[in-house]
Amino acid sequence: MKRNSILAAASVFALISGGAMAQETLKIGALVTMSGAGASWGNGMKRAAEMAAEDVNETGGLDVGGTKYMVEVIAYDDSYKANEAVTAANRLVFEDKVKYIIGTVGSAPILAIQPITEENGVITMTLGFTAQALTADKPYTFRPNPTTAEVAQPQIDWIVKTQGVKTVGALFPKDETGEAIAKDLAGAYEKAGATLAATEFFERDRVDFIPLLTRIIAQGVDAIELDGNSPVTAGQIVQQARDLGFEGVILRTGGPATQEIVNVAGEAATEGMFVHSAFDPGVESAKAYEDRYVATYNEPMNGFSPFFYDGTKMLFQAMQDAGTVEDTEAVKAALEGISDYGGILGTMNWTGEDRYGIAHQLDSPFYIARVTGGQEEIVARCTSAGCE
Amino acid sequence: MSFLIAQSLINGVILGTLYLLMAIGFTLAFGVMRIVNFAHGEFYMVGAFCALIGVTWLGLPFPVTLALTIAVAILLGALVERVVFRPFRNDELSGMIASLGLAMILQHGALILFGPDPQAFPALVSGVFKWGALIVPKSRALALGVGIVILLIFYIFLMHTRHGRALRAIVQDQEVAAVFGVRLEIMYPLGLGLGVALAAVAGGLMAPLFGVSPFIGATPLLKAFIVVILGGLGSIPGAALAAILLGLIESFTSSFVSASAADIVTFALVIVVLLVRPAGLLGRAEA
Amino acid sequence: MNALLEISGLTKRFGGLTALSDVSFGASEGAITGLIGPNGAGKTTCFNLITGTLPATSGTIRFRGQDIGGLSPHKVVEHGLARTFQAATTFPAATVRENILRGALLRHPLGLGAMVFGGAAARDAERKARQTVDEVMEALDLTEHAHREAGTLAYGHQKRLGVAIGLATRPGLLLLDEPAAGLNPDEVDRFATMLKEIRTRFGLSVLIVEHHMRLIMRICDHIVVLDHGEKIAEGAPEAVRDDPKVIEAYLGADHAK
Amino acid sequence: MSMSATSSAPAFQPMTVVWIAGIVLAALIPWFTGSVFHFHIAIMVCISAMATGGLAVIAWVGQLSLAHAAFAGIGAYTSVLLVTRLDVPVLLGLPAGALVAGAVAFIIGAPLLRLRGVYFVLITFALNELFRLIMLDIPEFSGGSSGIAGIPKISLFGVTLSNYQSVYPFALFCLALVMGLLVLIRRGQLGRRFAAVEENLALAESSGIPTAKTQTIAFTIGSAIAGFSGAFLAHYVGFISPETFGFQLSVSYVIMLVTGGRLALWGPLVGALFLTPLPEFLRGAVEYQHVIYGVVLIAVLRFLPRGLAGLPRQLSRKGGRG
Repeated sequence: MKRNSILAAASVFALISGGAMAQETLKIGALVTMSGAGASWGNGMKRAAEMAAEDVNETGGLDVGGTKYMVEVIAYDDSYKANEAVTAANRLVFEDKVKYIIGTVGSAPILAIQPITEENGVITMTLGFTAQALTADKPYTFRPNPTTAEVAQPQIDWIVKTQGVKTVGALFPKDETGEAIAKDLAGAYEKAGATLAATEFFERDRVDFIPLLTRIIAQGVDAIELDGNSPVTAGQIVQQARDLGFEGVILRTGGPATQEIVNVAGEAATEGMFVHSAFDPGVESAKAYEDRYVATYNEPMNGFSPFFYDGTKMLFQAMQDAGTVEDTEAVKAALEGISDYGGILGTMNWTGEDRYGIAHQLDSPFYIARVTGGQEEIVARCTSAGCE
Repeated sequence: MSFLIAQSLINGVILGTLYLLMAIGFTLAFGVMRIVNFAHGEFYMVGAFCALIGVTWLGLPFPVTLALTIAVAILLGALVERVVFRPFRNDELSGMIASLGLAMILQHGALILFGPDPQAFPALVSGVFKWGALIVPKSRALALGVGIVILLIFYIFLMHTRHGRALRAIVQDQEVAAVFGVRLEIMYPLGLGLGVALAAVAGGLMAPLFGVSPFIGATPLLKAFIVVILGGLGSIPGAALAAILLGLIESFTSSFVSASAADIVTFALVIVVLLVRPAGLLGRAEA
Repeated sequence: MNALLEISGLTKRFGGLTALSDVSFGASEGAITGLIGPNGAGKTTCFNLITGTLPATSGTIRFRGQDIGGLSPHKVVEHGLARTFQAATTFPAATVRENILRGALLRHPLGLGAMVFGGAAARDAERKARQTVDEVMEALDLTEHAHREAGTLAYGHQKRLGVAIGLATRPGLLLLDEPAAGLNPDEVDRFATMLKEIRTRFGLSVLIVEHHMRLIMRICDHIVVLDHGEKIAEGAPEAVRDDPKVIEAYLGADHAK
Repeated sequence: MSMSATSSAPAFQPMTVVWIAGIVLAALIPWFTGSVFHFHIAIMVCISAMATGGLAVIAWVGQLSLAHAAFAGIGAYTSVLLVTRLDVPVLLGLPAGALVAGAVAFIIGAPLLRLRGVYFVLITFALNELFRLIMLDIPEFSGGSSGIAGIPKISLFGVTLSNYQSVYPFALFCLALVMGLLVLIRRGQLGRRFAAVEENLALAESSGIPTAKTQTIAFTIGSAIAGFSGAFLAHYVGFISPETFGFQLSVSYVIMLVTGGRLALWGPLVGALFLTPLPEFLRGAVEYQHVIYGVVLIAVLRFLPRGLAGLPRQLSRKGGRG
């Protein structure tokens, strides 16, 4: 209570004096998955927020309307579960009084916390792939990373054209994300002139895919699609498909996870695999971010992390543009107003009006890469218009 | 179609053998100590990490690593028996609940130590064996071969050594075994240690196939559960039969119907067996 | 004497094994009937069939002229046949008084509503049941232990409490399963005296399985002998004791050891 | 043993008074602090305590159910479907959830309850998995893996309980009803039968207690309470999916019950009260949270077999002897 009154006083004071510096703390929530299978993503998101905070703190704080804010990231685990996400969201919103949340990782958790965050005007930046996360009546939710719906079509067009792929098989986890992606991909392949001939759904914990792959391969598919699977699962599918002697194309048209897939499947099995990548190591800022991530946390960088670094930075810019950290309505409007943002991955814009009814979906450049010796090698550069 | 049937048969048998490795340790722990060990899957995970550390960090050859994994697991099992399970010897329910706690400690302990990300495990072999259209990946053939050897060694131990006979005696009738001079103080830790070692060796064997992370224990635990219920708690021949059966059911329903059908079928089967023959296919009826 | 319990052609097979084969006998009103035989003769199986714990393969069990075969144990008790157990004879976590009360309430049944919400009917039932409890406790000399937890009682007292619980259900026939096993000679004597007392006091008939021969010979009016699941003799104690078939069964069993 | 107290003890022992006073004080905490978040935690405590209370009723006949989350799920889906598809008021949806969960338990109870000990645990474990898998396979009812979002909030006679401060009194009221039922069962003849079945099944049967029926009654009541708590949870959180009611939730109820005291009347409440807010005290140690849970669970089993609710009694006994 006390802190808030000081905060309010400080901002009033700042307005009047127009520039005299006071120091305050800005709390940002990170409601991500830190235990269980989604933890790779969650850590990538949390650390992105932490590094963005570190950046502004190093320069003495985030300057909003003449007040310097030291940014503090408060991280809670949701274990990828809706119930725990709700408790954490309550804690963040009512106890820690945060106005901005980076999270959640999962689709179910974001749907579960939106009643709280939207009602209280808390801006959330979620990874959740569900189409329901972004709708016109949820104006405070943003998705700073492209989903399959955004990136699949151009990449599939390119693959079908250059690799002569006609029939494709795919395995999807039996969950929200898997089912949504399966639908998107089936449409995209058809549009590109190929067919998603064989699809299989499986329980999320499954580790043995040999029977399913046996059936898919027996149908004589040219390619196996990995999109929609967690990095570990994708790696296991690659390895087991190659074990079964599958020699066709393996591709992943969404969800950056190459490093983890190579970790699980090994370099030999992943050789020649085509992957979606949002990350061009040729772009200096992107490479610098990866190096910094690895140096700081001593773990390989999760592919989604840069988006949330940029997303957090965009949020900071929106606060500065709006001149407030308290009035999230103004911050939201400012955030929506950001265009051609120069992020570490390239130029970013908001899109999604057509698809979701609200332009809260990030649009950014992406690439098709071929895996060689366990490393990505960019073979085509894409925008939502197409790949070359 | 006949190709698919033959291939499903092979897949099923391989899978069944791997399940058996998990299930036999589980059923042994129950037979000897009357503990339904919900932490059994976590010992699989521990074994996989042991193998990972041995092969990638210490650079040891795989067979040496497996031997070390077994040794570590037996010690760990004996320790766990002493610290966690011993107080609940005559209380099946409390022992089982304690194992839930143990599972949480092990899994999240591994999470703290190793982080959530899957770890790279170098492939030991690559390529496939081919007979016409039939395919067996060499990596699986290797796991199958080593698994069978370990099961055989375990069988010989159980049937033809003094301690093995003592363990079997306890499974048959604890009181009678004690009367005939079987020292429970030694056999309990040994029984759990061996059970844990079998889970750990399964983890080590399957690490190259299925990867390593703190969360890999859940699936093998579930499979062990199913196998052991179908086969009868405490029955080793029952476990063998049920493991192969489960492998075949999963392989065939996955190949011919769908993966989720396989899961529903197996759980429905578990419930039917429990209702109709709670002692399992080959288990002894409880008095 | 009237036959209170009539058993005829009772047979029980477990798979291929015949535990009890075509056994017929009766227990008379007011009498103490002994059921004896070497280990594995089928005595406990016979008990379990009579009380409904196990279903019979064939044969009839009539109590007071009514067929009670196939009834579940709690129904059999309602008809007036109570039993005790060899081991685990009590509710260990409850007091002695509470143990007996759990048996006594059988005669004061309540609907589910009254069982949960109480009310006058429930209070009345409990009050009446408590009278039975006091009476039974006194008869079996347990009054001084009324408030002790059953699990903390001495072994002999636990066995006696087991009888008390059965007695509290107000049975016409009490089936005792080795009530003297594990008792010292003094306790056995005391038990014999007590049993005769409660028989008179509660107008009881008794069917008793017991290995303790001296006790059997002393208290029984009538004895049935089983061996290998078949009835080999029946009659007054003296007659049975001198029956060559009985001697052979027991001596044979002794030789086998 | 607290069970035996049913017969001879006066209606309110000093211990009971202490418990009630403590619990009432704890219930007032959110009003003292005024924190919205504390209201949320308090509501979650109420929901968990109700569910665990249901599990306790089943435990009173000596059975440990790992299908408790599934029954909570049946209640949740029943209420949500009635409210969203048939426009039934939430106030009727909640008891309907209890009713359907209880009815399912009643139907499947008889064959299940023939199994005892670990076998019952295993079959309920399998049932919970089967429930989850089947629900995932019928998305037209369950929403499949994406679940059902935007579930209407609880409303009483046309007044929607839109904020936590207004939900909490209702949650307390529901919890009081559940605990009241538990007290009645425990102190009445049914509780006596439960205790008899728990302590010695064979003797209970041959003392004239219909043990199969008694166990089915306990399973039905306990599962109905679970259904009620699940329905409450659904309307409070506003989102459910089959994964919400998985094995983990069943295990967390078991942990609360065991920690509170498996056979103690106040055990479920004490367990929920201790474990639900525990993560808030472990804020600095998110990673260690589950390890601490595991250690607490094993330590309670080992050193406090009567659970936290039995702690004062255990202490006083030790003090008396020493």
